[in-house]
Amino acid sequence: MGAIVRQIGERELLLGAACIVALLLFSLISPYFLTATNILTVLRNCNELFLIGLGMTVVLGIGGIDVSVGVVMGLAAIAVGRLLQADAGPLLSGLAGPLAGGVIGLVTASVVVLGRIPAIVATLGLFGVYRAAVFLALGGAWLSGLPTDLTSVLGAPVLGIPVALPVVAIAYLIVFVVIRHTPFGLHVLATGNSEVKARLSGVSVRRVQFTAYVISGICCGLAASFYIATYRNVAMTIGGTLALEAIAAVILGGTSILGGRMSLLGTALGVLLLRILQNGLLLVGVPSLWQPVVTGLLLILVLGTEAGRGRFDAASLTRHLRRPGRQGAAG
Amino acid sequence: MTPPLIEARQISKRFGALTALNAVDLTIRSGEVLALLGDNGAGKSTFIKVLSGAHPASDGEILVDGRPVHFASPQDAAEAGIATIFQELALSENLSIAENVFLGREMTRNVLGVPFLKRRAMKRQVTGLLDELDAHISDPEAPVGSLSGGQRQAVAICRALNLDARLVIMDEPTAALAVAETRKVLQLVRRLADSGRAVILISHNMHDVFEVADRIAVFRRGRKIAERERRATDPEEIVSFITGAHPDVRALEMQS
Amino acid sequence: MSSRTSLTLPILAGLWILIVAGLAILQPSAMALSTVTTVLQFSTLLALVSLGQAMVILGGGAGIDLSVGGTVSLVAIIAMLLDTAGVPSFLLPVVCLVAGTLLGLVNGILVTRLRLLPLIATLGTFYVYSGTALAITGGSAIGGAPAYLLPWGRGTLAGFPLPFVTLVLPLFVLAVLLLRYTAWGRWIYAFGFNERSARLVGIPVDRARFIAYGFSGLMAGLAALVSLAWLGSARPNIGQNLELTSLTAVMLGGVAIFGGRGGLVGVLAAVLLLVTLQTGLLQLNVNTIWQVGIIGALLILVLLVDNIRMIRRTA
Amino acid sequence: MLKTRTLLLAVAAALAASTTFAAAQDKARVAFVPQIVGIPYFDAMQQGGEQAAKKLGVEFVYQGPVDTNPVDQLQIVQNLINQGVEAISVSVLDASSLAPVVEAAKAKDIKLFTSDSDAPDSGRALYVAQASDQGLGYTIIDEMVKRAGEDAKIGIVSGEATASNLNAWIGYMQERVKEKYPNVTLLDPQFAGGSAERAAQIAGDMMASNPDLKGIIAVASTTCPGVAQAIETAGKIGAVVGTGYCSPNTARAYLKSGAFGYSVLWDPSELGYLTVWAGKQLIDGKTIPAETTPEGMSHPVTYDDKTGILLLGDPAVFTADNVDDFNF
Repeated sequence: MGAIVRQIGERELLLGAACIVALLLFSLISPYFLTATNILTVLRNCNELFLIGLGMTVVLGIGGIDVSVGVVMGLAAIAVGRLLQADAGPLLSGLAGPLAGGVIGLVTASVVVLGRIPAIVATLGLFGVYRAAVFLALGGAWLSGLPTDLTSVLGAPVLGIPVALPVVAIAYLIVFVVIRHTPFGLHVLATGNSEVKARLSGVSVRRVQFTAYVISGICCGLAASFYIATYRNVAMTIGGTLALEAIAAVILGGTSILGGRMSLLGTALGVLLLRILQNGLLLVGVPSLWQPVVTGLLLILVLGTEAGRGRFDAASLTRHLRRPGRQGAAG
Repeated sequence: MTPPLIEARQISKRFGALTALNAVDLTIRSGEVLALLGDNGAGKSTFIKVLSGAHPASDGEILVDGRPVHFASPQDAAEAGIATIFQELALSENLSIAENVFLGREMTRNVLGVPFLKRRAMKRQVTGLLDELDAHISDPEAPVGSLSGGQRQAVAICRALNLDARLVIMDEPTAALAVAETRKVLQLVRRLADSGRAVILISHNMHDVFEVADRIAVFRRGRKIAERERRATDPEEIVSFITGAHPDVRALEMQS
Repeated sequence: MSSRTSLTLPILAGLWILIVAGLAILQPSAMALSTVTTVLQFSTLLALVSLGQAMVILGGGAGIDLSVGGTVSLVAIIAMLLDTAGVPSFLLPVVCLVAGTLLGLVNGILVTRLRLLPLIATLGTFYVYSGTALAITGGSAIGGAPAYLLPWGRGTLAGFPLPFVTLVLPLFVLAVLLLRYTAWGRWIYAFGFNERSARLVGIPVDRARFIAYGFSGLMAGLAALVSLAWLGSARPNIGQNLELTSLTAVMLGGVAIFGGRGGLVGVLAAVLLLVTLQTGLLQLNVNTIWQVGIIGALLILVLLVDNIRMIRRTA
Repeated sequence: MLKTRTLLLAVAAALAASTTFAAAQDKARVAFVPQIVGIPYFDAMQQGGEQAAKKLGVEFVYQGPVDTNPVDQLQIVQNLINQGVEAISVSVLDASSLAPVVEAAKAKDIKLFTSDSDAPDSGRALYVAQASDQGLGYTIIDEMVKRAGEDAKIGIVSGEATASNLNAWIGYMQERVKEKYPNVTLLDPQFAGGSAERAAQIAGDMMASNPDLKGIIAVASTTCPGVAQAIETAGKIGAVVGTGYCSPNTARAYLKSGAFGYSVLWDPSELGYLTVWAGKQLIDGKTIPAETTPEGMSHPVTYDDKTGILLLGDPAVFTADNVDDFNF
């Protein structure tokens, strides 16, 4: 893995430096930026996007993509909210999130992997289907003013930090260990590099892909528990734009959208940088409407720095994207 | 006499209306290098894909040590001791040498049900294999993407050795290599056979074939049309088989 | 390629007939010329944008244009800002075309010169374009589109909306001819399908792809012009969701996401199918959320059918 | 292949059949098109509309877009016109978006009017207003100043930047502050789209950048939960007064927790009721008197013939004390 570490090391340094520069700049302009409360606010705002980003990193790692993740989080959030309303207690409700997410992940995985539909098209279709499901599950009304059980558990301070932060850190560690220290991680990278080669090497490509989408579902579900704890509300439009934001953050972090190269630390830094910029710009008085523009420019600038290094070879890419079913027949 | 290591009987493979392989018989013994020759589309690649479990045969059977086997996947073939080094090498450029050598059958240690990679042990073993092959690769952690073509062949051979393969199938191992690298790879091939393994070599390069092979089989239009001991033939005869100019081939093709 | 197209069209046509028949039975009053007008009217923006999207995707290299919706919004805003700033209003159509093309060419530069992946490059410009349109207007619409545009934008010819008759139809016909009978069109298929060999035979892949992104921008600019002429004002979120809807239409229309396969007739058919479906459900007063779900399911189903056919043929 | 295609067609047919709603159209129909479906506010309007329809003997049609997208809304209105629905009311997303359909409606002699959110110059028949925009903007500021003081710093979190009714209210808030409370600082409005998450994020950032912030106004009902939640999480209950235009049911938990000091709204189901009633008057060709109590309503409403505004009444202010008296 030496080379990959070296490659993403560069990007991580870049992002880390960008975070620090942003921190310095904003704290120069606004005296309120480098305060404990504000830093905590920024960190807390990272939670959902980061958890979804973790799963998205793995999905992009296998060379897939999932544009339905935000709505998956929404569906899981409904499950969590309904359980809270039914007085199921914080533990059960909280765990219902990842569980529901995992189940939805199974559905996504089945459609994408078993249906052999290109991931971007399949998840675009599922995005619509899940949205309709959110609407049906909500029945036209919001879940609003949900009980604070989960909020008080995840928000309880330990040494001045809300419990939520260590929980997110543990989720990160689990995914990190699985990716970095188990065969599955290698299989993800091999699959993302080339399905055909991975299969020839004896990797059960389908199973790896399937697992990746389920992991992503579980991550979305965990994000749902955090979402409910933080916002105690589910509206019909929940998560509609989260997927694109997550993809942007993960790509910023140095994970290749073509698969085979991923950085979990980069994802963390990408999310952090986005949130720092959003928070900082508001603090220095830039209207929130400009935030998407900054996100977009950041994406183009950071990835543009790789211009000319031949990262993107369109020819091999086209080959790479073709479905395995057809490739087999050609030999 | 012991049965041959591998015996393929009447293997056919059809893709829809296209017959890629037509009733091919072939045997391979331990310790020998068998070269498969033939024009593009002659069926060599299809044949080794059948042999390595990548494609199921439409007809015919494969015997290992005299016993019929059925390969549903490359893993099945690997378990029977058949390792294939494909033309595209099947190496993941984004993984290290050690990771590639062990890909799909990593060494792990179970902790609480989680299979942790034994990176150090894998690295040690790969270092040993690379030394054994005299491959001149110092760092098993180097990404395969940074290696030369010959070095990649060495990694692929390492992988085959690591599988305890008794038959190593190599598809055009020297196709894209410089002269010096080609020599190196041919030496590796010879060393494999000398260590008691069987090697099937697909090549277009007559010079390479005559340098390293013990036996030569020629494919044409999905059939095996000739088989010769290297000592009993010469490049001109083989070329005439390949191009179809040889009288035997003409006679055969008149019939059908 | 041809087999795929020929299968897509019957499926789309079959579904379309089914929807129309269902509507005729359930809501006979919907069988009126005004319904046709409505369907075509609301197809116009989507059809134009989908045409550009289809060209980009056909050109392969993982081509995709997520910025189309943002481009439509931003072009409409730019055009009206210039108009109110005193640029002669007869130039407004020209401004739309030029602005759209330029925004599209920015994508082209990012993809062909900076070698950014199209998905990433256009995701970036999607944020930038749609965000800028909202931010510079503070979200409010800019009214007062030149009066001479309105008769065209809202007029009909024998029940057919003028923008559809004068823009969508000719452009699709032209584009189909272009793809079928010109070298440029064959190139698109060639490098969309197999870029390496296309480069080897000397097709200027990068230049053609650059032009394809410019074309997509041009189509978005035209869509912006239509929206101005139709609504009489520029709205900073007029293009909202067009990126995903156009993608849906293009996929549904039988264009392979990897490029090089599919045709434009299918795309137009898919656009008409989608809008007819929406219209039908609206006429039956079915909750709009079902549209979202049904269209999503339809997309998956049509691709599944295609896959089943593929698997059967190769088995 | 034939089999799969048949299957596909069958599925589609089943879908089409399962959504049958064709009914005999002997009754006059009044339609209401909200800005977005699936939110409690418009849900309540729908319920009120249905009650009115039952009471007044008309048929009620409720159709709205899934996203706050003016073109989708336009498409819905156009289709209602094509259906020949006799009276159509719209909660306008964008004031000029009605222009293309107004003529089409006139040509078919369909009464097109607005409700909840207006398009004043579009040629609509009338506007059913929950309260005057001015009243809403002024009330929320007056109530805020009562609680946060005459020198308070107040932030605004709105929803879609393109929603014309929300922008009108914000305009009146700014006007009120300028004219009456010179020492109050009203921050520029920030926009969260329709997402509670973004609203919370923005409100949190706003409090961090303005530690002296005394109040936050959630303008769109979609942003209420987010703003309230941000105040709770920041531990600013008591220090920052939250408020917004949201229904008692949405605001209840936050009013009780103290994150919201009050909430300003009217009864949206009454507004829905009045909308259908107005539609019926238009269909029947009746003139609406300057002050009248519509059948089935408990209080009078006023109508200004000059501006065409039918006013439901004054906005209500909900607090922790009275919120349990309401259920909408």
